[in-house]
Amino acid sequence: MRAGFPAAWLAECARVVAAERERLTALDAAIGDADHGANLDRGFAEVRRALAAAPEADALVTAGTTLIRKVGGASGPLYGSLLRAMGAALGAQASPAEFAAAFTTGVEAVARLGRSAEGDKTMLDALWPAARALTDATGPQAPSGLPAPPGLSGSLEFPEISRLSAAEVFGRAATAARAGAAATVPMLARKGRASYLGERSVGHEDPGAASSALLVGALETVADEWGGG
Amino acid sequence: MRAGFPAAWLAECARVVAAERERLTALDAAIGDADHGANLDRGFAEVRRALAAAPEADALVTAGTTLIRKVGGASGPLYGSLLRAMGAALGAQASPAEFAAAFTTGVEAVARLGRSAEGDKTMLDALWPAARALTDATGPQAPSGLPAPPGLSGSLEFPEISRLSAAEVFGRAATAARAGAAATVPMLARKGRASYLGERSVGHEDPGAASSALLVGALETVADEWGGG
Amino acid sequence: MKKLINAPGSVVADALAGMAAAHPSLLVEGQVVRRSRPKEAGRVGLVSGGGSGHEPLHAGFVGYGMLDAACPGEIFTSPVPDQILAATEFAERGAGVLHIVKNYTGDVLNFELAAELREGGRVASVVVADDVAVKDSLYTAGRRGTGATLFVEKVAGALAEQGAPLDDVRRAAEEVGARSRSFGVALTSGTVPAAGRPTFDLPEDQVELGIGIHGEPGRSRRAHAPARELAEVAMDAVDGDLPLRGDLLVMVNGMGGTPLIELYVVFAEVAAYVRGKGARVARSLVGNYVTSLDMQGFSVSVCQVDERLTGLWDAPVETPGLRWGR
Amino acid sequence: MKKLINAPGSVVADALAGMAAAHPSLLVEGQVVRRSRPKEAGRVGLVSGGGSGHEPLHAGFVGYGMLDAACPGEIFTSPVPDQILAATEFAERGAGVLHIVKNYTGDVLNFELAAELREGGRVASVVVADDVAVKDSLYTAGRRGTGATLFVEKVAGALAEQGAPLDDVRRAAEEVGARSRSFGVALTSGTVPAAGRPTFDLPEDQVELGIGIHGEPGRSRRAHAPARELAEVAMDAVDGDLPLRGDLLVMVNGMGGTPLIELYVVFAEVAAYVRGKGARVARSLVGNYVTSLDMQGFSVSVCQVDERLTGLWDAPVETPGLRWGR
Ligand SMILES: Nc1ncnc2c1ncn2[C@@H]1O[C@H](COP(=O)(O)OP(=O)(O)O)[C@@H](O)[C@H]1O
Ligand SMILES: Nc1ncnc2c1ncn2[C@@H]1O[C@H](COP(=O)(O)OP(=O)(O)O)[C@@H](O)[C@H]1O
Ligand SMILES: [Mg+2]
Ligand SMILES: [Mg+2]
Ligand SMILES: [Mg+2]
Ligand SMILES: [Mg+2]
Repeated sequence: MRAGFPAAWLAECARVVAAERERLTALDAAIGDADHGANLDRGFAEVRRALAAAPEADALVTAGTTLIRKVGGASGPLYGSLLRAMGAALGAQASPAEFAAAFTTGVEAVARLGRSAEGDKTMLDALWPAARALTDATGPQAPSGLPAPPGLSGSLEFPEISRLSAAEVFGRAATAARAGAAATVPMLARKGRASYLGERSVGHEDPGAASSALLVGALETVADEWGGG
Repeated sequence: MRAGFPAAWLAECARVVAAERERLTALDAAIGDADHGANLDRGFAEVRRALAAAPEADALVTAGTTLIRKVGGASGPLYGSLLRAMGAALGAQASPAEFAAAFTTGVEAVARLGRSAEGDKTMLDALWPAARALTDATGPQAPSGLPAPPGLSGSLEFPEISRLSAAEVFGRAATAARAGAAATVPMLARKGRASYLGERSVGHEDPGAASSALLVGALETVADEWGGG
Repeated sequence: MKKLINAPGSVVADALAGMAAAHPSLLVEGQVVRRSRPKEAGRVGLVSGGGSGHEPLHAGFVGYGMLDAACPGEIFTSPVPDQILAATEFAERGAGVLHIVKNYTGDVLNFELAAELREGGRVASVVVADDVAVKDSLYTAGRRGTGATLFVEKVAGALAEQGAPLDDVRRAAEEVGARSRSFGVALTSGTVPAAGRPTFDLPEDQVELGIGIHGEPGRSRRAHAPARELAEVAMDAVDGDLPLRGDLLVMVNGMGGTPLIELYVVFAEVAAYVRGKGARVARSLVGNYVTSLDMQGFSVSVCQVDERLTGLWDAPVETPGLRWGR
Repeated sequence: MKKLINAPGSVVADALAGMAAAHPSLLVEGQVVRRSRPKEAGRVGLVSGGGSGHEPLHAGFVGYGMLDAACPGEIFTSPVPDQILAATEFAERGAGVLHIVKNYTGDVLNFELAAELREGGRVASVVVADDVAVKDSLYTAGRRGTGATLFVEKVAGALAEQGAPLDDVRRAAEEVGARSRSFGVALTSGTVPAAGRPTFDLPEDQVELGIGIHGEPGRSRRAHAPARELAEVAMDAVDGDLPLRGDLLVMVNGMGGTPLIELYVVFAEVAAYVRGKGARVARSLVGNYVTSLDMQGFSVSVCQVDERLTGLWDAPVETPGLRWGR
């Protein structure tokens, strides 16, 4: 991973969140309180400012702290914790498998803070499948259950060793996240505001799962920035 | 005039006000406060009850007092004064001309209480033309500017003497009242709530003028009840 | 338009039953709302009233330091003389009674008729006509009584509580009225329950300027604009009629359907306007006080106060709608 | 949907500027609203906060006898830890600070994070979860905090003012929460300024049952009905969860767009319901206190009070939103 990759990813997150702001708010209007798009857009605009102000700092930690400090709501601390935990776990240089592990650490932080699990109809329903897809695509068994060649496990970089390109790895994660988000539609919400609706939460996509799919999708969009070393 | 004529008129007023309640309220919604139909309907329902409870009393005075005591708003005291003054001026027996004079006395009472005049865009714009039409149709010059035959002036009853039937006299009054109400449409209001609208009061019929036209129209409807003696 | 009512015909009676149940300090009898503990004998009594639909005005201002009794009429319909008379009889504590009347033909006529019926009692009357949207003229019904009615009731109430004689209370009431101006802006029409639909239609991008408090349309219509501009329109109208200077009592009043957060936004602009004119917000009130059913919008009322009036404004008051000092 | 605002993004800041201009008793700094005169040293401090759009909650309850500081977030978005921390630091008068938190994931998380950041200060926390529309369960986000938050803030505030230690204040706050239940009904959706259109569509003949205070749709929908029936639905839900008995503190709260006259109509029905259950309305509140922007509708909140809680409820309070006894 190039050192600039996290910053590139976060910039793309800011772009896509701004572009999809209305859709996210509309999803939140249906089963929440109609502010998810506004919250994230405000938050990632702040992230952009914070990164520009402190280009030297760890981009993920800075972004996470910014979200925690500026967004409020449920998604602020949750996405903030995701990025902070991920940043703390990720070295300046990282292999694909290390990236996957760091992402997973971030998702665990969300689950811990949110006291929530897959199936609760939250962002975790997109984040967990993405974490698993990343791990699977970069781990010893990657790409498809075949044993990884000895000595070629996760500590090396995509372009040289892995049988999957960065674009392919992030593409699988993005697909998994989108499928996970879509799978929230029939779920009965147990966490977040949608849980207040009981049965009426069924039939709607969770806004946080939708935004998570966007953030993971952003990884795929900026896969070119992954770099070689 | 039969002794029962005022009561018959008032019963018809109650009926027609109830039937036209929505239209009166809609007129008041345009340039007032959307309650004229409700006010009059409530008032005349009370009048009906009051007359049923005290059939011996002077119907017009009872009705007027009831409107003053039960309606509120501008129209309650104004119509109440109309009927009370009219009742006080009218004997149990009355000639057409006496009826016209009593009606005129009632209209004067409205103008006095309301400190208003024809052309202010109020009920007076229907009531004054009606009063004049009644006077004209029953007076010495009736029916059409020809001198009344000597000795045949207003102290005698319609059926025997007057060249106009009760239906004709009241028909003229009703026509005059309706024309007067219609003539309020282009007027700029100087009294009542419509005056608050300034130029925007132009182009709407005054609700009180419309209800006055209904009450005068009710005279024509019950003209058969006028009786012979 | 949905409403929380049982039936259009029973709204006023039902709401008064609710007031009675909620406020042991009030008694409701025959559509008269009065203090459950009459004020000290020898003090001037204060009676106001008018159509319902303006809550908390007037019944919510019955209590120590304001009214002795209020007579609410039907929705937007002034009370009837019998009601006013009953309220006046209750309010008489041996020093006469002041009628505080908003300037509407119906209110003026019915209070006049009631005062005539009240033989042998001293009744004075003040007519409030503070709405600058209506041009004043001898030949018209004149200006409407709107937000300043609250100012008049508060100041006159404080003075009455202190034992001032009827003439002084009336004069102070008149003075407050003369020093006050108001202007209202509507974003939506209200709906009279008996009518069942909005009194007027207002497109999504238009507002009404110069509205009163009976759901009536205003003097003119304009494009909707930021709060700053609408506040400026209202304040220009007020300032144009009675230039802002010195200490001001300023109320930003909601028309009934506008939430407090928006009224505070407007107040910020009004306060800035006042400062810009070199005047000072000495006292203020922000909230739904003189309403027009569920209409959305605001009115601003301004009273030029001196030390004496500020003192009377600050005097203790204990009513459901306004309370401080006890 | 028209609003009296300057721009969707500045509503909260503009409204806070208006609050500051209107209430010299408040200071607004960095989206924290605090008393301009801190309470006596050695007293427990009280901080609450949450998304904006619920005015007067919470900033309108800052003042003697209630909160020391409030941290309003963006519309319907909980405040951020920095804000809460700043409010907590201000509220610390040497006896610790109680956080009063409405039970929403966002509020709970942000207050938790703030408490963690507050090293070396004693912070206790009470989570209010009074809304019976949501079935309580270990596996869900649990019940929402709604109207009873006002009860908690008032009672805890009175106790803190009397000098009770942090543990006692927290316990009393928890007790009030445990004794309180609420249920809400919406006639219309509210409109979040940034969203620009109503959060949900509700046909002209339908109402939402079991709504919260964030403009969210309710648990179910039914045909609109007379106030009596809707009050009964709400009270059945409350009574089914915590049977009504003894002395009750009862609030009929407007959601922001419902005028007072309708709230009194509802209160009359609620009071009749309470009497019918053999319980007693010992204290009551009718008005727009815990709102959801411009939503039309009401919620009813009930707290089973004893002599001690009634005494704390009656204790003097001086805030923009609630005032008596001084
Ligand atoms: N306990 C939780 N665990 C994980 N995610 C959660 C939890 N609670 C809420 N969320 C996520 O947060 C999203 C809502 O975010 P947002 O609308 O910004 O905040 P708020 O609910 O405070 O308005 C939900 O759609 C859901 O995905
Ligand atoms: N000063 C006045 N003189 C004569 N008629 C008047 C006067 N003021 C109002 N009116 C009449 O009363 C009508 C309104 O009656 P209504 O709606 O029942 O009372 P309110 O105006 O109090 O709501 C007006 O349309 C007008 O015809
Ligand atoms: Mg949300
Ligand atoms: Mg009218
Ligand atoms: Mg009226
Ligand atoms: Mg939110």
